[in-house]
Amino acid sequence: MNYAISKEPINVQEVIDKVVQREAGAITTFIGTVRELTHGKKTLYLIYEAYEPMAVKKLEQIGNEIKERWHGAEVAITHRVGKLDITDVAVVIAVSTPHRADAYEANRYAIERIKEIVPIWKKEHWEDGQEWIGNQLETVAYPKGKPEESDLHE
Amino acid sequence: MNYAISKEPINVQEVIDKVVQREAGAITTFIGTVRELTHGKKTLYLIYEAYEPMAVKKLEQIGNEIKERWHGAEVAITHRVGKLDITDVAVVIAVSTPHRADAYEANRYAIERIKEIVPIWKKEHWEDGQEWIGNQLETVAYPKGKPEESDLHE
Amino acid sequence: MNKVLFFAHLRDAVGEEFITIDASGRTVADLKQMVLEKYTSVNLENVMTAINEEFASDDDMIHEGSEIAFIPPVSGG
Amino acid sequence: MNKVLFFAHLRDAVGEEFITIDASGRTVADLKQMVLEKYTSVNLENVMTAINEEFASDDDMIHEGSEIAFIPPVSGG
Repeated sequence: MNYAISKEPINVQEVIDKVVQREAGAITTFIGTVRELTHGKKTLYLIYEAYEPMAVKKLEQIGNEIKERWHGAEVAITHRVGKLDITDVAVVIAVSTPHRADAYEANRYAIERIKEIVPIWKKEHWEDGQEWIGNQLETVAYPKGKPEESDLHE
Repeated sequence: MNYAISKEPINVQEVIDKVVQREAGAITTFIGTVRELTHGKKTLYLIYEAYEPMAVKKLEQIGNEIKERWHGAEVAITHRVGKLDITDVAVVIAVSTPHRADAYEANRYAIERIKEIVPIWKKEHWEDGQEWIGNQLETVAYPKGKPEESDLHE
Repeated sequence: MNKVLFFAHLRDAVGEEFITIDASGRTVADLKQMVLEKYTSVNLENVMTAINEEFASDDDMIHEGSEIAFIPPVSGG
Repeated sequence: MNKVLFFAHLRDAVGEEFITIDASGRTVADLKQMVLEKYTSVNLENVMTAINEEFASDDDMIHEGSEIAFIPPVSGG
């Protein structure tokens, strides 16, 4: 399956292998890794939790949205859950397309959509506490009935 | 070394490993693969040739340009030479940055620059002939004293 | 009966991964009210709802056997 | 003496990966002329030149021992 939630470390090459095609001249991957510093605060580790069956469905929906928008695209996405240390891989998105511009754009689209609609949450653990990320964003609202993109990675 | 020309198949994970850093939240990779069809013509295989020491220097120059433009970026690029079959990997570009938008933009910059300034050439082999790509572009000129981007991958 | 799932900060507040409750014939808004009355420390502001793994609106009807999930703002990726 | 390298279609036309020639004290433009006279099937249109692995202009001077390379439009990636 091209869309998966994984309790084990993600093998990047395995995700890439799912999108290899003779018609593709370009494969892009996005690898989300656990960063030590966010807004100057030192992260010790993260816990990712998912509503797994719905998360897989939503990853597949994103893949289908991409195939509709970018001709000839193939998509594979694996998201990790559980405890992740600094530099561990949280998500791998692989997109192959005949032409390279599409591979970048479609891949970028995938990560933005993941941050909007895929039911996965991370709890940051710092030296002085812990918090589920997303819930402290008091400015967040769902005017369109969907989660807005968190800007915490930006 | 983060910039290399390789006669052997490229190990994507090895290129990625070169840019892993605790400050990075995002790693993008671009994997250029040999596509079967270009403008409707069926490629059998390609030969890549490089002016190797200069190519490595130019890859390093591109990496340095990226580090100047995108704060905190790490870059690694490996380009294959020799005979490549359909779906074989010709080039792997890995870029890590603290924030994901930069990782996409800097990676895209790298592939565009490779197509401008890195002395590597490919010879396409079809059923009915072969040709060094780049030389048949009669519209190509170097008004700025540099090769213009070939649009053959686009 | 309906299985109602909680995630992230909601799970911490409720103290359960899920509860079983009869919400059939009621709307999502009704169910939210029931949960808020039962768990006074729960905050459902900005929380989305899914019925059978699809996003639903406050006025969507809940049917017998449907699985409900409360979805706080997501933070994957 | 100077080593002069050829790549891609130039290598096919010249039939050699490189030649050794004395071009010191001459410009890149002078060397191009010498090559064109020696190899009549060579086409240096749109071909860049590198001196010691750096792009050079037609009026750059070639020094003793410098390595020259003729760089057709590149097609890597």
